[in-house]
Amino acid sequence: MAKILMKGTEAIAEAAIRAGCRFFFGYPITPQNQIPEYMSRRMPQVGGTFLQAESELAAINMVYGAGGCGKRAMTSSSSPGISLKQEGISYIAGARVPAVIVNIVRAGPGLGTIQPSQQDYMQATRSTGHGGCRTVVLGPASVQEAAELTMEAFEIADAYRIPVIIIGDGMIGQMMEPVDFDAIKIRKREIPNKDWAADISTWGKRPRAVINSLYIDPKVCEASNLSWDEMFKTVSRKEVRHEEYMTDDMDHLIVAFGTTSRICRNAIAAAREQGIRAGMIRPITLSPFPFEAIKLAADRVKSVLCVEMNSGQMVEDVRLAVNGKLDVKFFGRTGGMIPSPAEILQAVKDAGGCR
Amino acid sequence: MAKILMKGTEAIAEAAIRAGCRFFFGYPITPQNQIPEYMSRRMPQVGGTFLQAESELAAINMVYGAGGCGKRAMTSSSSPGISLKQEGISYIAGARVPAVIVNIVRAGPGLGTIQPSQQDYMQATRSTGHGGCRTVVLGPASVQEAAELTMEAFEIADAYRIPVIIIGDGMIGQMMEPVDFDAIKIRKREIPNKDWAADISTWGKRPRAVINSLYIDPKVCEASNLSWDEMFKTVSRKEVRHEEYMTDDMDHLIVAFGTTSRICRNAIAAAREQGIRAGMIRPITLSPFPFEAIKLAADRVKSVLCVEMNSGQMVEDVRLAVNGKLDVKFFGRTGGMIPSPAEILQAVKDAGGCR
Amino acid sequence: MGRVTVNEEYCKGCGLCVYFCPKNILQLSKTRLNAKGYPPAEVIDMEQCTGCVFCARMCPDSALTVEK
Amino acid sequence: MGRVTVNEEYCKGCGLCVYFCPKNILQLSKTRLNAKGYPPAEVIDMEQCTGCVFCARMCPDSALTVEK
Amino acid sequence: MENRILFAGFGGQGVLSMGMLLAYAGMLEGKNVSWLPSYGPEMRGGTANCSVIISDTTVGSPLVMEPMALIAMNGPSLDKFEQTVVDGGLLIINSNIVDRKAQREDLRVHYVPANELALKAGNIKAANMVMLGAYLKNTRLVSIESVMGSFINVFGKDKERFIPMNREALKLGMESV
Amino acid sequence: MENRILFAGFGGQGVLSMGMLLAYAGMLEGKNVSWLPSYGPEMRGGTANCSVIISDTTVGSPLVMEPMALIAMNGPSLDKFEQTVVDGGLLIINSNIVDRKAQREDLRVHYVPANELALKAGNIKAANMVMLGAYLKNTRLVSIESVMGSFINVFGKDKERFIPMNREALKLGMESV
Amino acid sequence: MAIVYKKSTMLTDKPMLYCPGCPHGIAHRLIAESLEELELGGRVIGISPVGCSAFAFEYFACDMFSAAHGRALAVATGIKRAQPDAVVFTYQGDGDLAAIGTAETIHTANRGESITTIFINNAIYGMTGGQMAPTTLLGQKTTTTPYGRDAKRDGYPLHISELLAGCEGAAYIERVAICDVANVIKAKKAIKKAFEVQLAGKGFSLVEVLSTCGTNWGMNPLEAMQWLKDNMIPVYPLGVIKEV
Amino acid sequence: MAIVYKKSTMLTDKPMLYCPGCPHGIAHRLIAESLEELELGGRVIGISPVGCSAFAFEYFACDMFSAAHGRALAVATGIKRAQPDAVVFTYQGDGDLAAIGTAETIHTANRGESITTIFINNAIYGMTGGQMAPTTLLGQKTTTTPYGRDAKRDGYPLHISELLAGCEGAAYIERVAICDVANVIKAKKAIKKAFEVQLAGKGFSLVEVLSTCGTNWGMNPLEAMQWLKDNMIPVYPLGVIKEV
Ligand SMILES: Cc1ncc(C[n+]2csc(CCOP(=O)(O)OP(=O)(O)O)c2C)c(N)n1
Ligand SMILES: Cc1ncc(C[n+]2csc(CCOP(=O)(O)OP(=O)(O)O)c2C)c(N)n1
Ligand code: SF4
Ligand code: SF4
Ligand code: SF4
Ligand code: SF4
Ligand code: SF4
Ligand code: SF4
Ligand SMILES: [Mg+2]
Ligand SMILES: [Mg+2]
Repeated sequence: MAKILMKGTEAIAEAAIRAGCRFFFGYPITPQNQIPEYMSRRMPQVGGTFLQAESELAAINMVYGAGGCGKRAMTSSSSPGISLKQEGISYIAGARVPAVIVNIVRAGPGLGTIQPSQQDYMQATRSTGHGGCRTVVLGPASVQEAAELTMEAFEIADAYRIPVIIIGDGMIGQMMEPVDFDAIKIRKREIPNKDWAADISTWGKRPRAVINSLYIDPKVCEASNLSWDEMFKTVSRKEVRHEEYMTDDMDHLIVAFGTTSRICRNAIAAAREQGIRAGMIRPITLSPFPFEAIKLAADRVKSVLCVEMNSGQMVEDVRLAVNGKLDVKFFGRTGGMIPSPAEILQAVKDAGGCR
Repeated sequence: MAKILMKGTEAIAEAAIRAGCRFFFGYPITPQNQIPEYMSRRMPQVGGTFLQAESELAAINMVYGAGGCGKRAMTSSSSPGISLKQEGISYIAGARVPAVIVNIVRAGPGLGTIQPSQQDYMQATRSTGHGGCRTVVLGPASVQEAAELTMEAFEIADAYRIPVIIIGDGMIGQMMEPVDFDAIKIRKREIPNKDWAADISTWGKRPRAVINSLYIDPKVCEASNLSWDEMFKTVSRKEVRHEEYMTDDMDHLIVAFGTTSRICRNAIAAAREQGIRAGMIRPITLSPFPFEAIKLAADRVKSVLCVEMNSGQMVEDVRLAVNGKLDVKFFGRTGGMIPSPAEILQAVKDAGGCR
Repeated sequence: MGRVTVNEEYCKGCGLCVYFCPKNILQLSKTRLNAKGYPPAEVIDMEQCTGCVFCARMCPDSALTVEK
Repeated sequence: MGRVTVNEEYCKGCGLCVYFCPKNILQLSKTRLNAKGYPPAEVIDMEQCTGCVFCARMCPDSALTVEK
Repeated sequence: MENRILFAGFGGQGVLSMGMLLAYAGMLEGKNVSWLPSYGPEMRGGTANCSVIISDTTVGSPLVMEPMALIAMNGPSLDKFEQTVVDGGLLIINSNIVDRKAQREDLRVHYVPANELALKAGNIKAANMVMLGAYLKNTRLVSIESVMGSFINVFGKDKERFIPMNREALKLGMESV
Repeated sequence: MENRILFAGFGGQGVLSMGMLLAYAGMLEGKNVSWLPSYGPEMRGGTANCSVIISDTTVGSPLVMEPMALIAMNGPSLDKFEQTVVDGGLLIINSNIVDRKAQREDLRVHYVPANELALKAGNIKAANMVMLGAYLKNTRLVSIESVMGSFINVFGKDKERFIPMNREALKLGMESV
Repeated sequence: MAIVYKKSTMLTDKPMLYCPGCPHGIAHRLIAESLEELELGGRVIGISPVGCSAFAFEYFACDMFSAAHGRALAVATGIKRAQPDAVVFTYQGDGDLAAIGTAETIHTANRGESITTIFINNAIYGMTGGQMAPTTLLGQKTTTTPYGRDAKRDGYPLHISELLAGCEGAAYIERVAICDVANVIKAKKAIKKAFEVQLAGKGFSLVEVLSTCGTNWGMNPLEAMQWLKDNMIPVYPLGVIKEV
Repeated sequence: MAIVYKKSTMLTDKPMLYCPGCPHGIAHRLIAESLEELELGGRVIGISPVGCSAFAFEYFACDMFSAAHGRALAVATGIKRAQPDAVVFTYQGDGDLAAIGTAETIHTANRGESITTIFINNAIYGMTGGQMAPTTLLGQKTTTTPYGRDAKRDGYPLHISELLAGCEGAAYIERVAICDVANVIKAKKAIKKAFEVQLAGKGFSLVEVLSTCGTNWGMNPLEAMQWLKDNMIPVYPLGVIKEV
């Protein structure tokens, strides 16, 4: 198939369907409405289910239900709606149900604005609900990558029985870029047999399914948590991804993810025109985070700058990676404001002590 | 008044009333039910309002309503219920409404168990809802301190117009210890005039009140976020609190908060009996975090161990404080299991390379 | 008998007043757009206005003042 | 005519079977407690049992088996 | 000196209030005290226990994992906690309910027919007071007066009339060891 | 070479689809492209714009903050964006709606009576095509064929019958500058 | 000549950010006029929802709160409990009140809070671009029911006002429509009445206002009003649903 | 002699963690027996709520989900959509279904999901220690209404079954009581009927089971059943509320 011009949101929806997702439960919220809208058109065509839930809470719990039956299920929302899903995501994690959750982040706090933001980094990477489970968080930077990572998300979710969060912002959600689905080659993972699922077609051939996160005995609860931690260690070993951009000869490291990294590319181009050798590491998996790559890079640069569309959240991960070797500087815009290449260039100069 | 033997939950409730809280909106959940129950008995006696909401979502939004009228208002819950309040807390933060939220943490994820845990550290300190606002988080370690910090919480909330979270676990919630309310001396802060509040008694003497977090213009939204960050810098300067225990001559630093720190005291006693000079820094404000104190301490010890009732969350803050100077070791129990002094002692020895 | 004034800053040219005026004496401007790009409502024949306030009752933008 | 067996492991000594037996032939043990500390139900006079199943229908813990 | 005591039994045997009385009495005598109940759905399952600490110094962990004294009101509690008692610790068993003997030989063990003595005092529900009496006789940690002085605080004003009977039970417990 | 174009006007003037046509055409010609609309409640306020990038290399920021060309369909858009155009950039103004002249003197400015020409082509709604034509004549960034080849993709099969009229509008636009 | 009609003093000067011809503006006016006529001025606290009317806090000339989607009545409860003498109203759309906010709506009514709710039922999610609402009609096409609302998949048009009438705390519930002058006058009466019920402390009052959304229905404002008459009123009959 | 009554095969061997005499166990039995009689075995998927019956997933011998508090019907919807041939039931208390879960309850009914709900109304929050439920009676003392439920402060006993009857997708709603043998037999019939309605694909079915909570009411199991008869039934009358 040829390339088609698609919005990020539409590409995510189409990619989900191509990944075999047949159950989508959503609730409208800008700037991700094209996902449910696309699903409402397409799902009937592929024999799948689109259902507009009465709320984000209902939607995430419907995902829990369908996912617990062994089906590939998904929901999408944006910041306030994702806050409402926190309890449900925690239940999904606790019950080890695979699920994919898309967050096209807007600016906040509160109702804020629908303009682009990366303000939900901490929420996504640190605390998807109570319970302290770290989940997998993917941060695409282009529409093509949004499609690709969506397909990856379903593989990862099934392979490890973990909720996977795809995080983007209004820019990636609303912009159109060419997408070539045929070019997507996702790594096939070993997906364990779903004999834990409440699938009536396999009744009798498996133990009784109990999709559950309630443990009366803390010993059992701890064991379940430890097995989560163990699983997540494997995820951290096998699934970390990042992209390097002009890092070979760099003196100044920028760390940025998602659309912000696109603006940083422009800033890097401008920097290099001025003879400043800037380069970038772009975490693709925000969780697990590419600590190692950044640590290694930090050894050979003069400055590290983290650029985000928030007040400085990923900067903590970068600091944890750099571990005191260098000061990590931060530049960010918040509230839906988008940093300009010029601002970022200035920040690189300031961080690196260049004039 | 003499000392009285009280549960932590009851002490929090009574302290809130003494701090002038007259509006409590709650929803039952173990292990914090004594808070709403106490309030349901006491509020009518002091002319206050206790209302059992239809859900945690409703409760937090009622707090937003009453708080936005300039009243001291509070809600309490436990982990899953706190997840449900995430959106509401974000709105409260965005609209700069003072509020106090108690989280008597249970173990999870999901429904988990009601046994003690500190699993919501990240959620509380990093992402109270979408939007990335850091709020104030207080972690008492005794019933007396629970009372004291509750009274402080209302002061801080009003002084900075910020939601304040009191975080405890089932142990501190359920245990009884002597409380002496007369002994509580809270620092009085300058509390700005509440002329932002929707108080009908002051209509006409102030600008029209708009309690709001919606901004159509990202510039305004950014300005609001920046003013939050500015405010939080002040909070970080003025409100950080920690306690040091046997740190004068210590070789081995333990960092622990809440009830875990109590168990660490026993471990430290046992360590010292064996000639191991262990000491402890106990963050009282988990956010803002006592980075400076830990950084200074790290300069003069041989090992740093963070002990938590979770899989390792505060350890990130400790690592950020230590900033690469030493390896930060971690010991924790999860899922409602409580670490024993002996285990902690062993962890201190392992961390410090003692035999 | 009646007099209607249009506050053009508020008017969005929705046409509701035009349709609901029983005297049919309102129209949307065929020549002008306001600052927001809308053709504002205009009175064609003020003489006939009865001051019945139908127009103002239907105006979503409180753009009309009626005198009588 | 009927025979009732009590599974003492399940019985919690709630007394519902005792109360609802129309023949009044059940009682809670006055001498024994089961492993959980409850006095289990006992049949006093099996002869009179009609097998009406009232007892079992009221038992929350499915502790009773009735034969007829 | 930190005294760590564990009270355990069936729900309904007054295990929690027995511990609370002791803690209250400790507080009245100016000591540092804490009382921590088990809580949660396992209580519906029938067992309950509480950790009490009475100390001259600040109380560390409120959870008693290695009790210096175990008051076992029923068999499951003895089974569960006997091994956790510190070497040479105190073990008081309600011999009316528990039909086995202690397995450990290093402990100071007392078998108290608490239900019987409580009945003698006037109400089988006062078995907990009997056990507490036995404990106090052994340790003299707080005075009878302090315990009885805490009664209303723990049980409420409307239970005042039960004080004499409870005092009697406490006394019978003290005498039994 | 990265071409950054900003299309701006009232909602309903076809600003978004005009940009989308250009992006689509760029893609058909094998270029790297991106299209980013303004979105949100301000659209209800009446204005809309979109950023289009057509590039030989990978597209960096999809947001055009400093356009190389600004297509201004109405006055507020000209007011808002004129100053952001790069030095010596291109500015195309719909002179049927905008009643002022450009303020900057360094820009290449064209005044296109787009509504008029669109009416001439058959429908005032094709004013956007007229403007696009004017832009293409100036830059030759993509061919008319590519633009018209994108038409169905952007507007849908059922709008096919409007192709000739739109082609005519595009042509009139090209001729107008 | 005297002024017989001018913009209500209970509205601010701010131009409203609604589409041309959107009845939200009319409903705002009716509320403002009612408050003005009842001379409630400084006693009023309003709550705007999330929906097209999210910016209502900019339009009403009284103290206002902006509530999270669906939670307006919880916020209102907090306010009313804090200030029993305040006149408290919420303004909510069908998505806000009858979907995500269902629990808050029912329980506030059931508690009989003396709060007035103006419920704008336009059978669609306006703000987010025309998705199905709980009140969307069967067969109606929206951006999430592209083939028309199907009862099997999407459920039935929800009659939330009728459900609320089953709550003991609900004192007054009426359904009106903004589709012509006569009905607008009736709507105004109902809204004023609802505030009077609140003032009398009788309990919860709600006026359901059938409205249009020309933009998302794909019609001009007039066509939309006609569509409302032809299609919505038969499903959602007008009149007093409950009065105690 | 033949066995005329034994523990249902649709129940596991696990002893139930309810208080002595708690009707949750009886309701479990009735569900299990109905499923067994209808020979639904491997087709059944149940959802346990948060409440005293949170552990129901350990008791029913079919596939089970444990849902978050109030979300059982959303989970059930996800399951039913994923497996339309499955027989799906939720088991929920009054707090779960009629307080925090109100929105899910109403909308699932309104969508007419072919799901069966067994709704245990014991007029209290059992699990958490006896707080007020939406169904708590006026004047009833609970740990959060220590002076008795007061309509002014706490609202009225919520008749959620009656409200649900107003949802078009609800096919069958009946209220029964566990208070004596005759009523238990009726309850069993209603529960079985509810599953039959589901099997016929008619829509949403719900049986409200008036129950006791001796522990939190402060009564023994028998006294509690009498209290139910004397106090609850007058407020919550028994019988079929809706049947289509
Ligand atoms: C928690 C949350 N979910 C979803 C949204 C997105 N949202 C904004 S308005 C709206 C629906 C508006 O519809 P309605 O209430 O009918 O009001 P209308 O715009 O039609 O007047 C939604 C879903 C949000 N802001 N917050
Ligand atoms: C989100 C959330 N809120 C609150 C709770 C605490 N909680 C557990 S059970 C329950 C209420 C139980 O009452 P009900 O549904 O009537 O069931 P019952 O125990 O009476 O059978 C509550 C509030 C929880 N687990 N999760
Ligand atoms: S007042 Fe009546 S007659 Fe006059 S313009 Fe308005 S609607 Fe027409
Ligand atoms: S009704 Fe109002 S906004 Fe609409 S055209 Fe008339 S004056 Fe203008
Ligand atoms: S079967 Fe009937 S008669 Fe026999 S014990 Fe049971 S209730 Fe009594
Ligand atoms: S009804 Fe069942 S549990 Fe209760 S006493 Fe009888 S056999 Fe035992
Ligand atoms: S989208 Fe619909 S409801 Fe919203 S302002 Fe426009 S017409 Fe009104
Ligand atoms: S608390 Fe009440 S509802 Fe829960 S198991 Fe006990 S009696 Fe049953
Ligand atoms: Mg609507
Ligand atoms: Mg209940």
